[in-house]
Amino acid sequence: MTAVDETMENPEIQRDDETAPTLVVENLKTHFFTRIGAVKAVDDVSFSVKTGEILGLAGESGSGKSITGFSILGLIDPPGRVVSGAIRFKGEDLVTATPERLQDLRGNRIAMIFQDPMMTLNPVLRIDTQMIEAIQAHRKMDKKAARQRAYDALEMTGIPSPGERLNAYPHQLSGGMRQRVAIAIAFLNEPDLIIADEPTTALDVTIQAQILHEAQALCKRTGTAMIWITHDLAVVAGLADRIAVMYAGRIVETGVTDDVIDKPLHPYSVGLLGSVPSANKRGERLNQIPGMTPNLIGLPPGCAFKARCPRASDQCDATPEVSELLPGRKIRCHHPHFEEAAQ
Amino acid sequence: MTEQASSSVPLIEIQGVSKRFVKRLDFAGKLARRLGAGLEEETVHAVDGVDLSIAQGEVVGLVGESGCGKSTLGRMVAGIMPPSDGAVLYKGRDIASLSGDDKLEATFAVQMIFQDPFSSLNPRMRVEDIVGEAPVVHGLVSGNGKSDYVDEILTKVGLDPALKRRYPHQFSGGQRQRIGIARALAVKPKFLVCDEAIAALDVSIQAQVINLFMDLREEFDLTYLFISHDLSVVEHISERVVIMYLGRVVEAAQAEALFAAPNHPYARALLSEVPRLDQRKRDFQPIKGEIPSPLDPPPGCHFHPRCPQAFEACSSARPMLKTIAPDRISACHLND
Amino acid sequence: MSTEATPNLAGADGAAQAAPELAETGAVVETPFKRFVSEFFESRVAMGALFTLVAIIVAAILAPLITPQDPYDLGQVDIMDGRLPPGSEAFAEYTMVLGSDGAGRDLYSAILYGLRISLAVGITSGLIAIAIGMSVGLLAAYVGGRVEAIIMRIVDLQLSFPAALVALMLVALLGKGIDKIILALVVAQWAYYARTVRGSALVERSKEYVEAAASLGLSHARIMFRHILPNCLAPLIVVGTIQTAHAIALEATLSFLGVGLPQTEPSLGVLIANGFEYMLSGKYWISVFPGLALLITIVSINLVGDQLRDVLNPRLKR
Amino acid sequence: MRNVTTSVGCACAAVALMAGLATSVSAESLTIGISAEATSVDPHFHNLTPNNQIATHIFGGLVNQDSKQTMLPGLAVSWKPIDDLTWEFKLREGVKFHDGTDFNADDVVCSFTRAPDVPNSPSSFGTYTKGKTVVKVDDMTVHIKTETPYPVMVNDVSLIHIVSNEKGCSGTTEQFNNGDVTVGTGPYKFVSYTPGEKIVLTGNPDYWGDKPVFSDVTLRPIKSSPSRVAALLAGDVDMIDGVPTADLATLKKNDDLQISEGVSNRVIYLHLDHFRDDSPFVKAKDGGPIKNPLRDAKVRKAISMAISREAIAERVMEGQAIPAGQLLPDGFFGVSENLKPMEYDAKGAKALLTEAGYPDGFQLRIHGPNDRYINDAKIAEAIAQMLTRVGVQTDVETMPRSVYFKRASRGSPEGLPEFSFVLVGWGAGSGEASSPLRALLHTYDKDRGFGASNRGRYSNAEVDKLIEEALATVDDAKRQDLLAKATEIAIEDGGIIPLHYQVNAWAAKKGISYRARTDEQTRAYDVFKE
Amino acid sequence: MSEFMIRRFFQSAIVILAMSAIVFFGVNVVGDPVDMLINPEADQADIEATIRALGLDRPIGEQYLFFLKGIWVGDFGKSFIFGQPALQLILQRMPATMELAFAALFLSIIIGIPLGLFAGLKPESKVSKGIMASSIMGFSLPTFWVGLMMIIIFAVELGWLPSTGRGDTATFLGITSSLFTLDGLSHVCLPAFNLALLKISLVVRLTRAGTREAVHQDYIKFARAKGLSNRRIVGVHLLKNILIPVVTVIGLEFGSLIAFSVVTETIFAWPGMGKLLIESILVLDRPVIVAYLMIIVALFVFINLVVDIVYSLLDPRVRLRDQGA
Repeated sequence: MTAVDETMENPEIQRDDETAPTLVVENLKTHFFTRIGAVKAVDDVSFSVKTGEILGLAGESGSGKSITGFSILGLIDPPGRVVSGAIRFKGEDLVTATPERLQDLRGNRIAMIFQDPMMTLNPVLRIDTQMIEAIQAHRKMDKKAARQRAYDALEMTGIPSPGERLNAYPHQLSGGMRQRVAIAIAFLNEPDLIIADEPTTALDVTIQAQILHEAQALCKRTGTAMIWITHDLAVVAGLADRIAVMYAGRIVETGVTDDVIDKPLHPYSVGLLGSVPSANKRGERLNQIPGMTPNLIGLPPGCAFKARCPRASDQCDATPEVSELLPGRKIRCHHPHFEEAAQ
Repeated sequence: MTEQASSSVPLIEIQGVSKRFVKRLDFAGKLARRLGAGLEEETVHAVDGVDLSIAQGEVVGLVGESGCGKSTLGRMVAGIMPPSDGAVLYKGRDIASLSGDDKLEATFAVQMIFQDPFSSLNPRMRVEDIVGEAPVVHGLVSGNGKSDYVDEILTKVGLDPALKRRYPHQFSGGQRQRIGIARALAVKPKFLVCDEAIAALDVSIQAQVINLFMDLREEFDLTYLFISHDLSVVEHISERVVIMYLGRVVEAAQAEALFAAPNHPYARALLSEVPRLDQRKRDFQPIKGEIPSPLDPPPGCHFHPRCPQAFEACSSARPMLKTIAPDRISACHLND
Repeated sequence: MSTEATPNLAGADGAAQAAPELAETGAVVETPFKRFVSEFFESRVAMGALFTLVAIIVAAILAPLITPQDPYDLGQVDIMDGRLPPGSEAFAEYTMVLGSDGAGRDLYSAILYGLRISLAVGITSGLIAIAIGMSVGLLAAYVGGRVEAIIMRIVDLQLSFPAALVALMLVALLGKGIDKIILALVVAQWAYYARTVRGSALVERSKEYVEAAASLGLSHARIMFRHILPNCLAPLIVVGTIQTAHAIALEATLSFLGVGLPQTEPSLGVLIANGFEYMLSGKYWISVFPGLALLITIVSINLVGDQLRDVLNPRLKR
Repeated sequence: MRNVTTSVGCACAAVALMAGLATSVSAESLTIGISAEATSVDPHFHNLTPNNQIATHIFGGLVNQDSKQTMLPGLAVSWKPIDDLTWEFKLREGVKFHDGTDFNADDVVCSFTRAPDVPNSPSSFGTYTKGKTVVKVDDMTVHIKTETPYPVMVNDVSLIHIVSNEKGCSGTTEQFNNGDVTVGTGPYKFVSYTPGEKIVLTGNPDYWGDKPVFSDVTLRPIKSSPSRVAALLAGDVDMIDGVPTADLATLKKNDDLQISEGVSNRVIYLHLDHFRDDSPFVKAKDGGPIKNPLRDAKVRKAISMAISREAIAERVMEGQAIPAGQLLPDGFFGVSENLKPMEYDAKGAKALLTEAGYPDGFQLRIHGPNDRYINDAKIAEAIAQMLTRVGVQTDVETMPRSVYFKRASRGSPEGLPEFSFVLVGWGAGSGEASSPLRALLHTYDKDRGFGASNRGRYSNAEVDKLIEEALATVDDAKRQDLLAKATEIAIEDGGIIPLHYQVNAWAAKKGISYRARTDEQTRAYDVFKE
Repeated sequence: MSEFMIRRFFQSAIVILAMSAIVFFGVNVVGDPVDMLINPEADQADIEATIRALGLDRPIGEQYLFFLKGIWVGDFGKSFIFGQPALQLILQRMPATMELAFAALFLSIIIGIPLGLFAGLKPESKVSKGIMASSIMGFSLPTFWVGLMMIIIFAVELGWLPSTGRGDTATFLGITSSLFTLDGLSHVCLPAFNLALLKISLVVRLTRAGTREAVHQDYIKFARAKGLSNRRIVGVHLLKNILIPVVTVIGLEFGSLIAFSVVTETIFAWPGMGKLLIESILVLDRPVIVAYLMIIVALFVFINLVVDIVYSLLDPRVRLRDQGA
């Protein structure tokens, strides 16, 4: 119970309570209707992000974390679509918004950074073209002013000699540089929310550190909320305010970063953290999770982690509901590691 | 070769190995240069004079960022790529000089596990052929014995032999990586070069494969060269760690010692910037600058433009690898 | 030079992950062939085209059994039967359901026999051209360097030279006859295949499974033909179907230019070219029926080819 | 997207409508779609029918050939042999060239000098001027002398076009083509020549004969037959030549059109291998070797009997052919009145074959061109059908003439005719039987220029003697008999097997008619308004 | 760039030389031009005189060397049947062919790209399927057949357009072409469309394939994430990327347009060099055949060069270097 009290008194949560969340996702379901059946890529996902907050959305491949990000922006292509749920951005439901409204919000109020910097910039257009068009798509601004703004945005991301970069084509830049450009584009219109989809996965360690540094600083400075999608818990551990762990289309655990990493409640989170080499003793066998990620088609009812879970019981044949075991810690499990966490 | 000899001679020894990728000018190019087109032959020094010896049973981690030449080095060790300079010795004999059965033995002895579990398996071949082809072609097993042999190997890497009639795309990434390992094991290797072998896998699967590597090592007395950009993995599995930067070794030492106190400024930067679970809400203080192009590496110490401690000598003279402590070498002018 | 970790884990396209995951559960065991077949038949148009094509091929093979006349036996062809409209009675007392051509051939028989020749010419030339182009393209991609440069220059030269013109020159040089037409079409086509195969072989060659094969001590020939080649077949099949259709149309054009196949053993192309002069005369059937036969054949080959392209193209896979 | 296509379509249609309005047809203009294009306007360059037909518009010879190739006074008003070796031509008075200069004997002399000697001419007119010396007697009289008696003098002279002494004689072919020296005395004046596209002429009001009907004449080469017909139907041309047999019946039914037909001087015939015992394309019934049966006159006759010329004329040629029994149709000089086309008699043919020792027939291959004569390939096929019916199992090989003629003339390894049984045609440019007799049936004699096209190497001393005698006989009546006699012997002997004479057809818009010519030429001067 | 140019120059020279030998010896195997040229009534002496005049009596090797010498000074020999320099004959007719080919190219682009784009963006729609089906028809039927059909429909039956021939020409900016007059345009419509038919199909397919591939690319998704309008995404981001392969292929196919014009020009009595070639082949006018083919090869080399340059302009990733190996 002491743990609960501590959490309650967490100053960050206090602050969050005062401001309305930038984004609230409620019971989002995004399914893909393929030849061999419906894929429930996102299945009943709820979370929220507050102003200035960085939410780490962690999960392994196929867990639906990227699809969640694309669903928010309304960028799900057939055969996929948002089946149900609500995505409230500053109170406005994006699921029911018109395409025009979504287009207006995209890149303006909500921006996105993609995983592979080599692929996200159009190879045949110069950087300035790609930046200026992003500005002019949302506000009336002459080319010169827009260019200046682009210049400023590049400078902000710490790119050396931004003027030269503006005149360059993407292939003339290194991966890290391109990702900085993508970040600059995301910040161009001072959005309220940025969805970053594994933006550092493809980068080298030293470059990743630079990007993390810039992203962190920018969010702090502009107060932009951010959803940082990643498979690497170590990255979000150092970056995010809160973490949501996804597994097989569902969020299995959410909570403040420190809590989730230090005292994971869901057996999957426990296993995942245990798999990281640094959490183990050098040279010894790692604490692996047995088995494989389940197939999302024809997933039997109940907890998707059941087959790999050391704590599974017959009870797990029923889909666990989201419960807020501790304040600010929601979890989807019949047998959480509650005792350990509480200690 | 006697048992005695093999224990004293390192299993694999790399002597002054370099790899250059040269784009030569052809006749037209030379003519253009003569006409003042300012063309030069482009040379990429992917690997630049690397020495390394690996003893039987050792696990060596090779770490570095893109363009540092670690994969090229791995391929040269595995015999896929011939070195431009220097020699790769297997049990003390230059692989390039071998022929016939000796060559085959050396070929089999060193096998490679690749990074991409998709492209490293031939999509048009069944698992049993992927694993069983080479042993049958080289007569390690008879055509009739292939099926049993494949079953045996698959079981060892933790795959259900019942699946051997399937094609690679019918497996998950982790399973595919196991098939790749089975393929290598099928020729009874002594030495495995693992080139980012787990980088493409999910965290939970990574742990499984790392465990598999450790199990196999025990069972077959395997030696590993473990190439990775992921320091935590290398730290976990390796006994000795070699750090490369732009084609050169900058520091090599026993893993514990190195991770405890890296000597080379690059090693320090690299180690400090690895995201770690135990570092929360940290303020990232990255080293500045980009990794230079291997086409045009900086003179002297390749790291000097980014090095916070660089001084004059760094930009002119190449720092030599020096033994700075027992079993520990580093190439930095600060050690002079 | 090192390839760093670029794990393509969280695919943006959720469904992209579906197929392998489906397979790994063991719920559905699909061989590539079965999966290919089921994907192929997703399109009803393609299915129809395939059946049409099969029907055409069967009809062509069975031609001697299902036609009233052997149009190649001059003893059975009578010019007194020439240019009869569809449904007329021939001297030899059978009905010419599609009418007859200028020489008195029953068009129905002639079309089926002509299909045999056209398909034989198209397919044979295609297969030979594929065999040559494949080997050359594979060699170029695998060996690289100077060999590749020389091969590709020859390919460029050949490609820059229009197929129709090449065929025309060759037939003019060598004279008429099926073998010569086939040779001409092979010469006109091989370079397309060489280019196609080289393109995909270059991609395949850089894949790690080729390195793996090399590190297992397998021979170059084995790596080229057993490992790389099967992976280059998909685009080859696609180009092949389209080129085969093209070869049939090209043969018709050559006949029109007077350098095609022999008059007395007409292919579809020769029939069309011969009927061409009757187009204004109201004797539409002489040209229109062979034309329709050609159209249906080529359209169905192409529809099949299109579907093959869609099914085999991994980048369009859903 | 659809908008774009539609607008493209609209643009094309709009252009079409406006263009349609723009071309208002002048009553005096005539556009003819011709099947064969002239290679030059130079009347002495390349002795080729399309070239000659252009030349007759602009220039004209001392003697003109009318539509039936009868010799009519041209620039010469009269001619006569004054002895065995000399012909006298009286020239027409008051004729002016298109540039206004007068025509006189100097023009004739210089034209005869230039004609055989045009640089780069692939087929020179030397054939007609050889052995002849043209002498100016006075301004209006010339004498042409030969070394031996030369009966076909007038025919030869009619083929040499007269150009102006001042301009044409010193002009180059190029200058003719661009109009610099293209002045003649003909009914039409040269306006322009665009190779491959058109030749434009304008009427010569000062022509010495009947004034030309049309003031503007355009000759447009349209090689593809269906396109030519379509151009006529679409109204782009007023008249076409070489109406394809396939369309004739339909066009005849079209009330807006008028068809003119006329038999030509071209006979389609078959050569048979007379000179080899082992002929390459004759085989025994079982495919084995056989002693050449074509050397047997009975076999040759049987083959001729087995061919239904009526069927070919009616079915293959759709009426555009007349069954032939000799070398030239009736009415031409030197034809025999005794020779009739061989009656079709399949039974008789079989009987003859049996008699000759081939009761089961043999194998034969017929070779023919596929782009030279009207329906040539189809004729070959029809013959093969007919011969196969009587047991001579015949297959067909046709090829473009570019390949065909060399092989037919000297394609064997020894440089001899390669084929055993060939389909060919012969048009007598001079309009008399001496031409085919000399070239096709006289024994091959390279040095004396006999039998140049004797691809079967037929040789009959009697025929040779008669031909040579006829060629030295200036007296027309006597020569006529000699030629007829030679023809009779050669044809009866099966030297060649004549099949049919081509009938050429012209189609024109209602209101225009064409006087069909036997020499297959298309001349605006022979076009009439009704 | 300069290195690229020099390499190209050498390659072209070798290609042209090789071609000249192949073509020269090739056409010499076919038949005997004398049979085509000489009047049948000519005797042996005339024939031999002609053979001598044309230089055909000399050994073939000698003829070839003589021919090479001629090329060095720009002389491709004189046409047998026209008696004019072969080069001049071809160049005379080149504008007609070029304007036809350009018109066809233009048609294939303005029709093919929009249709292909549509079919690629909406692959499931009925219209797209219709487009694709028609595009198959486009290269299923022989050109000559379609050509005559078009004449029958548009000239004979409907009377909208002239059936054959080239229309009036006008000179504009120093270029004489029938594209500058109404009459000329009306004449060029049908043959250009006939010639373009195959290429339209090709462009439709290429554009569609490119579009279908490009729409799945990250940069398109990123452009959408930037909130750009569809018009800009398709018109700039997508189009500029798919244009690269399309332009390359169209450029390379320009040569085949010229080659296929052989058939179209014959059907439409278009006074171009294709018609000249086919007629020259039929009568074995060797100098013209050889000169034509060599010009074509040179043209191709030139087109390839232009294509590569345009390619580098369109795709900044490509620098004109190292095309050799």
